[in-house]
Amino acid sequence: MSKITMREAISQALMEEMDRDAAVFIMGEEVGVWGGTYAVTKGFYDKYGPARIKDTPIAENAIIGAAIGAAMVGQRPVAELMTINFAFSAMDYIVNQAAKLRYMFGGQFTLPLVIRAVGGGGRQLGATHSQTPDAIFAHFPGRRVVSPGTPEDAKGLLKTAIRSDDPILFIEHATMYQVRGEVPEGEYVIPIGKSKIQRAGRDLTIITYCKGLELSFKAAEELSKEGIEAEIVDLRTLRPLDMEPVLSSFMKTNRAIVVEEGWKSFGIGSEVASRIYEQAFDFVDAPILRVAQKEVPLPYNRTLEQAALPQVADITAAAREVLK
Amino acid sequence: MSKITMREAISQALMEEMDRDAAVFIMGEEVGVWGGTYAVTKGFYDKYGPARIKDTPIAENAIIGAAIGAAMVGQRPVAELMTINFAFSAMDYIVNQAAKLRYMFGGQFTLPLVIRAVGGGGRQLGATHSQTPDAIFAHFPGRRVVSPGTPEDAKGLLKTAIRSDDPILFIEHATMYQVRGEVPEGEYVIPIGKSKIQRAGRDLTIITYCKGLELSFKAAEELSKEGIEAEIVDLRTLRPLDMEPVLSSFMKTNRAIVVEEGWKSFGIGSEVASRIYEQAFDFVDAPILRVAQKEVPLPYNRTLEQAALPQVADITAAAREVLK
Amino acid sequence: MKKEVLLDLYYQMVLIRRVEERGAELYQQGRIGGFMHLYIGQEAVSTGLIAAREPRDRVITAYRDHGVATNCGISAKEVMAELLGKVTGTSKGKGGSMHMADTSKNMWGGHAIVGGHLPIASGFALGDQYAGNDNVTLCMFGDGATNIGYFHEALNLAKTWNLRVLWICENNQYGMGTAVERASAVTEIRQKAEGYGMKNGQVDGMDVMKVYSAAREAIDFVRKTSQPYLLEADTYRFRGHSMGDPERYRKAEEVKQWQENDPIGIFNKYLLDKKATTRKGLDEIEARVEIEVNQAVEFAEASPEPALEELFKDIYAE
Amino acid sequence: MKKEVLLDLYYQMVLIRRVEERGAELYQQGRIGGFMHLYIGQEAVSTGLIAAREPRDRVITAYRDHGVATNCGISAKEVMAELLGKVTGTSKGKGGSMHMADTSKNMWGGHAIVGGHLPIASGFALGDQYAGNDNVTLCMFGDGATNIGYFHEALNLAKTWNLRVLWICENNQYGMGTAVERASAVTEIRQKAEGYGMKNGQVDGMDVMKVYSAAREAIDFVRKTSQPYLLEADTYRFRGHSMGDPERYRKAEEVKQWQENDPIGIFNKYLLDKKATTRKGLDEIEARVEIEVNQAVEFAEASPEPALEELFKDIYAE
Ligand SMILES: Cc1ncc(C[n+]2csc(CCOP(=O)(O)OP(=O)(O)O)c2C)c(N)n1
Ligand SMILES: Cc1ncc(C[n+]2csc(CCOP(=O)(O)OP(=O)(O)O)c2C)c(N)n1
Ligand SMILES: [Mg+2]
Ligand SMILES: [Mg+2]
Repeated sequence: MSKITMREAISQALMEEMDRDAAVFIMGEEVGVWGGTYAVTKGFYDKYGPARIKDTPIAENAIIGAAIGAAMVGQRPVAELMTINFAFSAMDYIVNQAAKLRYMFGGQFTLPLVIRAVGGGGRQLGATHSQTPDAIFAHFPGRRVVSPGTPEDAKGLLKTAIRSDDPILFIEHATMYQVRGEVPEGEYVIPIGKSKIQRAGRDLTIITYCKGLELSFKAAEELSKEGIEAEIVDLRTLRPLDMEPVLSSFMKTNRAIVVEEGWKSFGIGSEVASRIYEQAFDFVDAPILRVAQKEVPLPYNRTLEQAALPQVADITAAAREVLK
Repeated sequence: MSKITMREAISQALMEEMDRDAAVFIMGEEVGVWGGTYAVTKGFYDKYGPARIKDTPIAENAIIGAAIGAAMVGQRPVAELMTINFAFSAMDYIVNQAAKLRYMFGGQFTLPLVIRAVGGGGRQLGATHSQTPDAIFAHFPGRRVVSPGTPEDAKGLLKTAIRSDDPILFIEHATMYQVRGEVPEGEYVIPIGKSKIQRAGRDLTIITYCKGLELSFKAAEELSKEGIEAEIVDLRTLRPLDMEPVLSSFMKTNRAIVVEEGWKSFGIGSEVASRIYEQAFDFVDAPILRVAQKEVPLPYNRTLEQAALPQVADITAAAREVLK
Repeated sequence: MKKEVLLDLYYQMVLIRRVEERGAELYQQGRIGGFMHLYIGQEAVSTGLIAAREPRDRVITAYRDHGVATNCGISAKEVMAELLGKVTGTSKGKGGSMHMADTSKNMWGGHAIVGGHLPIASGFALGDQYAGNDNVTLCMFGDGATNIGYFHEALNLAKTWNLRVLWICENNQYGMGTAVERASAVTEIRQKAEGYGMKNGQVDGMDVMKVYSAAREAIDFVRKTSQPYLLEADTYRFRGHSMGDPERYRKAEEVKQWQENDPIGIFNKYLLDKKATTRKGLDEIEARVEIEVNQAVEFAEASPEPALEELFKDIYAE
Repeated sequence: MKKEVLLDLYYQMVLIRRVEERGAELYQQGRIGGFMHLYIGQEAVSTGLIAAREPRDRVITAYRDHGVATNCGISAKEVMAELLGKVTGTSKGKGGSMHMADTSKNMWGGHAIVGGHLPIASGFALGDQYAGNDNVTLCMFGDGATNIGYFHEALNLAKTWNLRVLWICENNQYGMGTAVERASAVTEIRQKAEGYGMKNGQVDGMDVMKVYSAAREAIDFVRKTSQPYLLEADTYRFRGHSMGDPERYRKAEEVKQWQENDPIGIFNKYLLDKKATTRKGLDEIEARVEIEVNQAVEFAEASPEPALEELFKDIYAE
């Protein structure tokens, strides 16, 4: 095992898959000469050249639309949305075209497409540039949604995504590129659609993913000092949701909170909580609580923005509450 | 009271508000010369002329974007999306611009905009043209979402929406324009953000809205024959959700199902169920069940399409299940 | 052009017409659901265009796709079966009228989001460019579709990246009920290509021979120069936008005038004038088509509905 | 033009420069967050343009908006306070660098979704047309923004509906790190107007006097004819795209060359040549600006943060 950053993990996954398969190429705004707005593809342009690292016009529909077309005819594009906020400028391609074309034509072709997009708040970018709207993409069948919380998972899941014959939305978090974590030496892949227990515990289950994982780890440490041991289940994939580890953990702890960065209403927590109630009703000892973003557009001012975003203290408070 | 169709109710609301306030105008594809694809604005072009009934190019971003601009400078546009499926082609305007502009600029202006959109499956229009993606719009703060289930509500809520100084997405259902219902004589308005008990009952609570209401009424009748009396709460507004009537009904029945036409995961039902558990945990006697669309893109074939859509029989089955 | 080829073009145009006339009947009887958009009146465009392509050239179009489907070699049987929602249809009954495809024949589908398939067409050409071949993508769309942003992004990308796309705008004078000049800043759609420095041309879309030559030239240009080209074909739909169009937006007279310009009639006359065939020869084609359409309907009716499990198939490959 | 007016233009340009230089320092000190895009190098465009408008004409622009804000009459204090996220800022600290507005001065905001404000600009003009006045909307955007569909839909609507919008493309040669010719089918952005049959022109964006005249003419045209107009201003940003741009995409030499064309330098020389003022007169303006900027920073620093309740305010009017 070696310790690398999330940025390095994603970068390695892209490079390894590009080296492995000539059909893989990258397209998006500033992925080439600039080196990627988050420096994920730094050095790629020099290594692979303009044919495989394609700087695009600012035209999100053309980016995702053309990537869909290229995928339909046999290539394996990795299309990058500079941020997930610009997914709304290409929404039809993400929720209609990518997700439904194969089905509508009776399965005549595959659509091996990865859309990478970085989301998340906390950097004072204002309301239109700070969103974590993952839940809305997970709402639509036909396209998987992956959002890793550790470098190990990011690398293994992205590699699997690139090898998949189906469209996948791969969501990263803007404030996590420097997060470090152990990554196995050599080649490895991680299956999409599997949740994972990232921390063992016995008193309550924290279900989360992506940025929520970072916050939940910190919360778990604090809770541990109080003698509360939280088990953390990382969803990793939002569609399809893998409830198995969630349920087995919950049947042990009987108490749960769901932590996500996005807005609470119609979010990830509502779905996860509903499923727990449906599938493990007799094990519920307390209402499942959801820790999420306040229902406001995110403001620029740092204090206000932080007040709107879920914090470690919100998680510990919710944990204590469900244990009451 | 007089009995009119949903189409007439919506049409009346539009006309009354246009007559009342010269700032109100309508824009959208085929709203004018054609008379509205669903004939809702039939006759409007002749009555009000091209300045107030604006046929637009096929350019959803321009339609909603320009309506936003006109609203910001003091007009009161009612912009029509031919179907809600085309909302994805104007998504940024719906979830970013309309919902956040006022906030981002510290409340300097109002944005009195109504976006009318018709959704729903069941007419064999194929995967991209049959969606009920209401939940994803409700996810975003900053813009209200209304979706009526009766002519009375449609008329009263639409009139309120047009008078509101805030942006509102008003969702209708393509198969409900012929639904008839009693409507009060003369002027009336109905407040946005209020759920309503549409049928009194004692054994279980059915929470639903729009098309789900029609299905739930039928289910309730059948259940009634078995001696089961369902209370039906119509959400009417999806953002903000008014839980008060839901909770008071539930505290009486202790059992609930949520009925919606859209996909189950990350849908309306997950949010409503989660809130009931959070807010009325001690009153829950059985897991709350969700009746919704199967998680597939909707196919053209009628049998398959109907198999994917929620049916009356699914509701009665769920009702019996929660009463077990 | 050889006689057989000419007669085959005629056959194709008549086939489109009769398949759709029958389709319209079945629709009226409630046996076809959803939206159905007839191509009647526009047959010369797709027929001339697709005759000019090589089989390796890809075709993609909008929802008005029955004719494009049969022109690409999809059988009337499969088209009819799809209309009836049968598992033997082009798309296993999952797509319906608006979504017919057979990628083995390089027909990449009808698409129902207006303009939505244009960036995808750029993507086909991108995939071909990446693969190193010189296939051309033929992308058809309506006049109304040129007002949506998708058009702009797709054309800009194609020109900037030297993608081999022939853009064919079927200017049938209306997008639903909206006349071109009520929705578009310019009424000659070809002029829009100027904004991209893109080569362009215009052709009489009622004359299959003219369409064929123009398309041939344009495809050659695209293949050789690796530059996109926008071809505008002026045409007219004789029927409503889709089944159940109140047609309040145009005068019966205007329709009649265009109908006198029937592309089948024009070509019929051309063939007789050129002595490519006789009236009897043309009648034989009509008769052949009638049999084919009857068989297609029989086939479609006899075909099974998709099994219920099909609902959950084809969503993902894995 | 009167001397005072000329000197005021100079003052405005220097004010933009100094406000931003100070802003950059504060950003480097971590006292400003988010993205900040400097206008330095492009001052002549906004200054000349806005000087040519009537106060009733509306202005809307992208995220590179500090200069536009002060040109519209928003005080340096309010700009600085917004940068520091204070309640006294243009947008109560909720918008930040990219979202400054004061609708009472007809400055309708910086907007951060590229091209996203263009349809909104058409909407302003639509609102004014509906109200029956002849206000002109001035909509500014970058070269990169002309490749997104929003541009296309907005321009098409404006031309088709005779909306009074002056479209001003600030062609600063790059959209982030992508040179115009790598992203756009045509490198003269004005050519895109041809696709809409829209009147258009080009102007040297480094020369405030030229911008002023071109804008004046264009605004007159728009107001009188009720037709939109696309004006391309060639310019250059002297700094990175935003704070923290690695600037791998352009050569230091290229930057240097453009910097020799400094719009403030050019105008400075013009004023002296025309004897509109003396070197001392210009120094006085510099000194006045310095005081104003210092006061702005003091004001911003002394201003309170928005109260926590502000988080939930301004979402809805009702
Ligand atoms: C994005 C989008 N907006 C609206 C529609 C509804 N619609 C379907 S066809 C059509 C008219 C298209 O006109 P045109 O492109 O000229 O093609 P034609 O029907 O004339 O062949 C419209 C508005 C749609 N399918 N997609
Ligand atoms: C829809 C959208 N896509 C991408 C971005 C990210 N982005 C911000 S500025 C920018 C470059 C814009 O270039 P240009 O329009 O030339 O303006 P300039 O910065 O040169 O003034 C990009 C790609 C965005 N904000 N919005
Ligand atoms: Mg048309
Ligand atoms: Mg630029």
